[in-house]
Amino acid sequence: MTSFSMEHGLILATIIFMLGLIGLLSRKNIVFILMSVEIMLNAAGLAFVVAGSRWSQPDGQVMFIFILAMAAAEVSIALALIILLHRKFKTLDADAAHNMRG
Amino acid sequence: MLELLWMVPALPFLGYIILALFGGRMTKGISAAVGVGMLGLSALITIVIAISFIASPPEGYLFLQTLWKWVDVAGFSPAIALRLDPVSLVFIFIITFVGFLIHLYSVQYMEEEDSTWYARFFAYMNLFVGAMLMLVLADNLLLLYLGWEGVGLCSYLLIGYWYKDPANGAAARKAFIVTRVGDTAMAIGLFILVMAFRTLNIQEILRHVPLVWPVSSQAVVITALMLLGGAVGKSAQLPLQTWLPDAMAGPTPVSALIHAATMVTAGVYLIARMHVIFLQAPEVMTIVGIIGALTLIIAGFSAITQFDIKKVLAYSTISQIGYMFLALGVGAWSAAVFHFMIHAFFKALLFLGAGAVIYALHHEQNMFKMGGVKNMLPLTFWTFVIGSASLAALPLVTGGFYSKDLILYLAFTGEHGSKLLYFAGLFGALITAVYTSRMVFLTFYGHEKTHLHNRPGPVMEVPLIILAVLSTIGGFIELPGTLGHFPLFSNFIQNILPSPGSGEGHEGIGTELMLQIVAAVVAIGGVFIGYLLYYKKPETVQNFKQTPSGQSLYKFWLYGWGFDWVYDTLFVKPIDWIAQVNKSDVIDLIYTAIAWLTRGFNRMFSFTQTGRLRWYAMGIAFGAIVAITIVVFL
Amino acid sequence: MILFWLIVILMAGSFLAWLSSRWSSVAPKWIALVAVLIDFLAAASFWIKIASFNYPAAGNTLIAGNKGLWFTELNWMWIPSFGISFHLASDGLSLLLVMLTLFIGVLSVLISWNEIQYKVGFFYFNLLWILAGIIGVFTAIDLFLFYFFWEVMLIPMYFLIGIWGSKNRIYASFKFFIFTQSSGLLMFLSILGLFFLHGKATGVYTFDYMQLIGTKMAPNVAMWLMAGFVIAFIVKLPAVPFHNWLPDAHTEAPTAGSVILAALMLKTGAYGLIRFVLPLFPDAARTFAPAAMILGAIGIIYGAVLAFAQTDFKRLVAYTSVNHMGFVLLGVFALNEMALQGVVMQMLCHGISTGALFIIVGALYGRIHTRDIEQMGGLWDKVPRMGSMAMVFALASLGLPGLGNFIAEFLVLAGAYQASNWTTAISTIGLVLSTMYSLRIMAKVFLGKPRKTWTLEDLNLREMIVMGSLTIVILWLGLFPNHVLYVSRASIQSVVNTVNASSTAAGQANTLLQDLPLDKTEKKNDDISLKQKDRQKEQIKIEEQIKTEEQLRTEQQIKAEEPIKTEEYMKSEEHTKGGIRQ
Amino acid sequence: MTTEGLFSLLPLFLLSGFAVILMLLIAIYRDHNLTFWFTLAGFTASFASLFFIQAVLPRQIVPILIIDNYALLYWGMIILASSAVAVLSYNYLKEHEEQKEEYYILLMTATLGACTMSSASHFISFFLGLEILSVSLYTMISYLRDRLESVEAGLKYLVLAAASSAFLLFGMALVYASTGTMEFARISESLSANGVNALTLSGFAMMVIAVGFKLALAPFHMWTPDVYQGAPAPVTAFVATVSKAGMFGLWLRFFVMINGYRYGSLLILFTVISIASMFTGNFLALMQNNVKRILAYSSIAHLGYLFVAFLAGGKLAIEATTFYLVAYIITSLGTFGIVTVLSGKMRDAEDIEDYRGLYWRRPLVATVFTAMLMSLAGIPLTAGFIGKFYLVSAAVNSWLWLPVIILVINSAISVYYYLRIIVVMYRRIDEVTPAVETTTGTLATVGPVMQPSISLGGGLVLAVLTLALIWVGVFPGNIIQFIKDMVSSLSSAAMPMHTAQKIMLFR
Repeated sequence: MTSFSMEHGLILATIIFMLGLIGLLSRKNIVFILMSVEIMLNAAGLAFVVAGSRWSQPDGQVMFIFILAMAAAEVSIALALIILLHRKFKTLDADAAHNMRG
Repeated sequence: MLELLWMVPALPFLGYIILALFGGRMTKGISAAVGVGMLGLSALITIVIAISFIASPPEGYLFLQTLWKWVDVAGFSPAIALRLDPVSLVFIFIITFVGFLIHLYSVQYMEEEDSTWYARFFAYMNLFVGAMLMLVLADNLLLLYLGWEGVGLCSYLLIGYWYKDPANGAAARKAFIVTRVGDTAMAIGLFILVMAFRTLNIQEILRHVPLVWPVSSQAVVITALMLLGGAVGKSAQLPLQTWLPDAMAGPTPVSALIHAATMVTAGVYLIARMHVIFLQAPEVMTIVGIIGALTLIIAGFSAITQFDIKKVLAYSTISQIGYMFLALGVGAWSAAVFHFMIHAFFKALLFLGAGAVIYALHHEQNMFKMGGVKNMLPLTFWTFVIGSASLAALPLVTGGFYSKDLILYLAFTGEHGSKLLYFAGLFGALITAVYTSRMVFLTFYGHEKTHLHNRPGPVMEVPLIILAVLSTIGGFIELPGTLGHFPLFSNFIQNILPSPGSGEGHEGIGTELMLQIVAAVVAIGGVFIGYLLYYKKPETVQNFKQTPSGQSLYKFWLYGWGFDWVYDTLFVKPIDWIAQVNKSDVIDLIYTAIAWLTRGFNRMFSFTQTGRLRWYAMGIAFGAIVAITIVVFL
Repeated sequence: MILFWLIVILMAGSFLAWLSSRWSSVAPKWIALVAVLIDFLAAASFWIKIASFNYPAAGNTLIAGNKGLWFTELNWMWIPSFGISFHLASDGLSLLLVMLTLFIGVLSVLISWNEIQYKVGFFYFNLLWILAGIIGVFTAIDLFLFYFFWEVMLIPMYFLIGIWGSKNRIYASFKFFIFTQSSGLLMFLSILGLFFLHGKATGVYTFDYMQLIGTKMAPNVAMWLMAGFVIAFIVKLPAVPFHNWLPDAHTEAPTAGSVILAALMLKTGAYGLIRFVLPLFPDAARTFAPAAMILGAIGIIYGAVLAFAQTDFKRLVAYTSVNHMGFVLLGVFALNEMALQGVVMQMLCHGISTGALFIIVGALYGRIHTRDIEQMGGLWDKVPRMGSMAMVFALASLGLPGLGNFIAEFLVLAGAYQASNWTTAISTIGLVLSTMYSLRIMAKVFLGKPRKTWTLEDLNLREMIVMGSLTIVILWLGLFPNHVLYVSRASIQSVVNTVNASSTAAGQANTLLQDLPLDKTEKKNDDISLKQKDRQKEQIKIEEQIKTEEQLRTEQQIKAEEPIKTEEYMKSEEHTKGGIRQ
Repeated sequence: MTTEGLFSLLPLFLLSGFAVILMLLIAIYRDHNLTFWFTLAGFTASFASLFFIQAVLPRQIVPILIIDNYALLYWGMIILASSAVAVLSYNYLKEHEEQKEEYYILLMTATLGACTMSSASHFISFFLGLEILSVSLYTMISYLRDRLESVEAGLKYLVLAAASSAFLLFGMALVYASTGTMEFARISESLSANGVNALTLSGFAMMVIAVGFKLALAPFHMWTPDVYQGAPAPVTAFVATVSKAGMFGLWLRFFVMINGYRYGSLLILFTVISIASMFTGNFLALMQNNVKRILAYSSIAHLGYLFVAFLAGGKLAIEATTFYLVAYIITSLGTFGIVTVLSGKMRDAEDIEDYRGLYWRRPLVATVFTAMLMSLAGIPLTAGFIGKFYLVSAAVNSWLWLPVIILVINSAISVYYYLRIIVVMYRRIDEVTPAVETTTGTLATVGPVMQPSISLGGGLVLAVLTLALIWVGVFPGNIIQFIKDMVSSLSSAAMPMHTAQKIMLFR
């Protein structure tokens, strides 16, 4: 089994992070936007795991669990808000809600 | 008795204060009593002082009276202090005495005004006399400057006395502003003196100047030029003479008092006073002489063409002061002062006489609409003729002859004199005689064109008589060598002003006699020309006036050689134009631009606040890129 | 202590006036009047007691820790961690300006008597606050405290313009506020820079003026720090090209506001230049002086030309301030005693004369409800008293001798001429221009043909009292300027000495105060040197006389002052210990 | 962990404990009054405990939290501000929502999050504190479910905050990857020992994104006006004060502990951010007509000012920024408090026209608002003036003229929009009201503003804040000294900015 270096891991995490970011910027649907954010969070989690493995510490994985927990909390609230959004604006288009500007 | 000196200026000021504060509630009688009374008292005190001064002259012919310390800064400490010496004595005598006569005259002349206006008139007149007295009594130039500006102010107030007519206001403003131009130059002169001597005390300056400043050094020349600037402005000499003809907008007694007898001679006084500076700067002396000569000729020509009797007298005043300047230019200090005195008499007389005519003819000032006044107002006529004779310097019997002759003689023979100036003066004398006779013939002879409206009463006539007497006998206190050599006046003055160093010794009495004869011939000839052109054959002039060149020459002279036009184009209009263009202040545009720019930024930034979620996320992404770039690559 | 009470009485009066407006619309006026009058009388009696020619010895140099200059002083700790103290003191210069403030204060209460009908209580609240702030500015000698008061006086002024002003008041008040506020911030930066510079050099971190004097700094640093101060002060002054707030603010403010702006607020700029810029940055000030004098000359001429063009009466008068304040700038940077004394006179006289003109404008506006001079004309007929008053102050503003402004302008110009003759000569042209606009006022408003038939009453008794007292003061200043000049002399001399001391220290020959070297031949002449010696002897004699007189006086003063001083000193010590809780 | 260590966590225990109690209470008996008083009791107890634990400080709760005087000061600030928000919310909610009670739980947890942040000394506590705060805030912001804006604001905040958290986590991961530790103190050691590399720096930069987001610094500021406007007024006050205080307290500690002043590039980054924030905030506020948005923009600018002093480094910077934060919290609570007490049932008092002639109708409220705005503008007699003085002092002391000059320029610009509000308040009522321009057309029921009577509690809070404002403005000596003492635990560790970097930066 070829071991992979930390750099490779971080590059992978970065790529996933970028994917999430691009998704965030390019998707209109609010659900997809949320998913993109989740991807970014997971990319960060991956980076933690990689870093932890470099130092042979459990800290990275511990951190990943915290991230998961937090993401879950966030998503639950987000879904509630999305329902409200849908009720008020009759759409899931994130850009539809732009009453406040200027 | 000399201690009473302070009362001489104080009384007119007191009169002014009373009239200014309570004039509105006084009857005309009380106003007149205050106005005339204060001046009468002042004149009386002056006479008392004069007698005691002449009887027992103080040491060095100089009496000083310090009232209080005025300013005291950094070693510069002028006081409110009066200084009496022969020159100022002559001046205060003329000012109070002639002033008193003119006040008296005004009591009737101004009676048509209602009581507040009447009180205002006397208030201003009193204030004027007070200021003029301060001017001539000042022991330092700062106080002199106070009087100097004070008379300028009163002149402004009195020219614009009938303020409802904007033209009068314009004339008044012109007088003030044009003289202020000169005053500004004078102020610079004072700054130089302050810097150099830390004092403006006249005595000190006169003592120090020759010791500190060598002849013709840059400082003394500039100082002299600056003082000359002031003098030229106040005395209506070239090139600042334009205000005086317009100043005739004021009531006639004002013209008599201010624009003939007293204020306009302030320049003469100043130069005579500061003669040491001018002696250190012979170049400037020459300039003074040239200015005098040019002015007297230019003004003389203008006088010939005027149709308003007061304007004739105005130009004549300019011209006569030109003589005084000429005298100053050749160092004939006492002659200048002498001519000032005689001129004060006869010019006041002429103005008052003209005023009487104007008063009688219901404010008609155009000579071409007069005529035949001789029979209507015989007393006015005779006094006027006496005054005119003095102005034209008819030989032997008139004061004007003696004073003008003295100037011409000294111009010819004096060590600073020059033949050129002499001939200019002589030519001027000819013109003077011409316009004087023209004025007399047009006004008094011929047939009646306007009917008699009012008749001057005794309060107007008495001053005329007194002045007529004075302008005749005034000349006899200074008789030339050919006529008994009785230089009483010069001797008195020369206690304080140096003698011109005339060539009495080496030129001999023959020259003097010859010059006198020439002068006499010229004067009489001038009168004769006037008689021919304006009485005998007026059509000659009329015909000449019809020709195109005659027409333009006439206009040219009538409007005072176009000086007004030049100043208008060079100064007044550009300033006006700049002021109008810049009325709302170009610099404000800078700040408006800044405000506009800021608002622009606001709009630009507002544009980024789209309210769209993804755009905001884009902002964060952008920020991330920037941040990482900065951190990694810098 | 008196300085403290002056401020406290005004502040107390302001709150009382505000509160009393709940019950009565007349009470605020009387409360304000009484408060300002008490202050005025207190200050006047203080002047009579101390300054009746009992001034401290002349020739002091402002050296760190030198207390000899102050008539009265109080020093309480305020924010100890920054070395900030509540330090008020008054020398002759401050005293004069405080007197002016209170005099104008009394008048501005009087002139607002009927003009202000809207929210009277709040109006007088603001008015008294402004006065308190201005007195603070004139007496604070802790730089932080100075800045504090500098800002404090802004806000109420802003309200005064913004609430009781005329049509375009919002714009004007904004402009006023932003100009002065932003320039003030620059000064604040400079104060801080100075604070740290001094602190790092000496280890003593303090904002105290007396200690900051003489701080050593590199020339370019000094220049930058000075620039902060100078900008703040010449915006306030105002000098071209920072004058644009002035015409708007003056025009739109209510009469009392315009009067206070012109008569007092502008003076704070001039005061700042004399009090702070010159002693704190003597070398930089000397370097900057020629440029500043040119700015002054520009202001004189530019202001006059603009004033000449205006058709709004109030705006016209406003621009005359630009013209007059040009003289101040010119005089301050002439850096000699004569010019600076002239500046002091100019500050007082401009306060009086321009204030008076604004009062006339206000009175006229109250009667005919227009300020357009094209619609006026020939009003003298109907309101001779107002006309003659206007005449007096128009003449004052053109610098007629006999009125105070003449002395001021003459001294400024004569002094400035010694420093720079060409700049001064050009400035002198301003005299002609000021004549033009002053006479234009009279011609357009009071003289000439009436263009409309207005029905209006002449000045009433209250207004005549106001105008009469102003007239008396301007005449008094014109005829007895020494009463004022003696008071400010010691302060001005010490400023001049400070500036010059540093110049000699820098090894530069000071040619400013010597006799004019117009002629190089001068020195060769033997007679002259003899003569000069004579004069010098005379001078020395006079100086000796003065000195002995002064010694007598100071001795008397010391005797009189000693108990007070020790008492105050002890108090200040107590306060140092206990913060400023008392 | 010793008993003393546990004891020193008492305030946090109390906060979380009361949150649980509140939850239970609501389950048992739903009553607004009761909940409110319990909340207040919780805050009071927590605040009171601060005085007791002081004796056992400083204390490191291995290795996650550090509790020292500095943390105590921030806790105090946060808890006081939260109680003020609670009082303000009470009346506000009374008119609005049926389900009022849960709000207080969220307030409690959010406060807990902020407190945790300001005593964090480890990435874990950093992250957890931040998320406790954020998740609570999502709900609080969109608490008024019926309001369109509230939902919109909540959603925006949620998505953007989550994204910024992702950046933060990624950054932390990078730092962890290169240093091998997540403890602040050990990160510093590792950096000193091994030097810094691009990986670490980009990690820091990514963390800065999250910090900038929370503190509303440009260019991460765009959510601010929308959230401020959309959130209920008291929540806006909370977002403006507590969440920023917590984040700033954390970041200041982190930066000082890792000795970030060593790294010129980070300083350049903060200079850019600070300058951008000042300009963005002020320019945006300039012509704005919505008071809440004006205040939002103004807060962006103020944080920019704060970072000018932050840049200076050293003891003075810590004191100055902390002092400024105190002044800023007082002022912000005051301004939003006024908006809160003036708000009616339908909408908040946010349109500038609502304030027209306020002085003549409600002189006291207007005076207080004026004082608050003056403080924001940095005019003497107010805390804001002393605060700004302190900031500029710190910056000038480090000779940072460029940012300082920009600060001054911005102060001048900012005066304009503060004055605009003041002008409107003092408009004479006798004037004809000009045509009203509304910012948000859909809302506009603009007219003479609603004039609810001001509640006792709200009035009390405002009075206290005003007194504090003036007191700090006039007699700042004691407070300055107090802050000096309290932050000494951190400031003794602080190193002034490196001279070489200063030269690189600003010469």
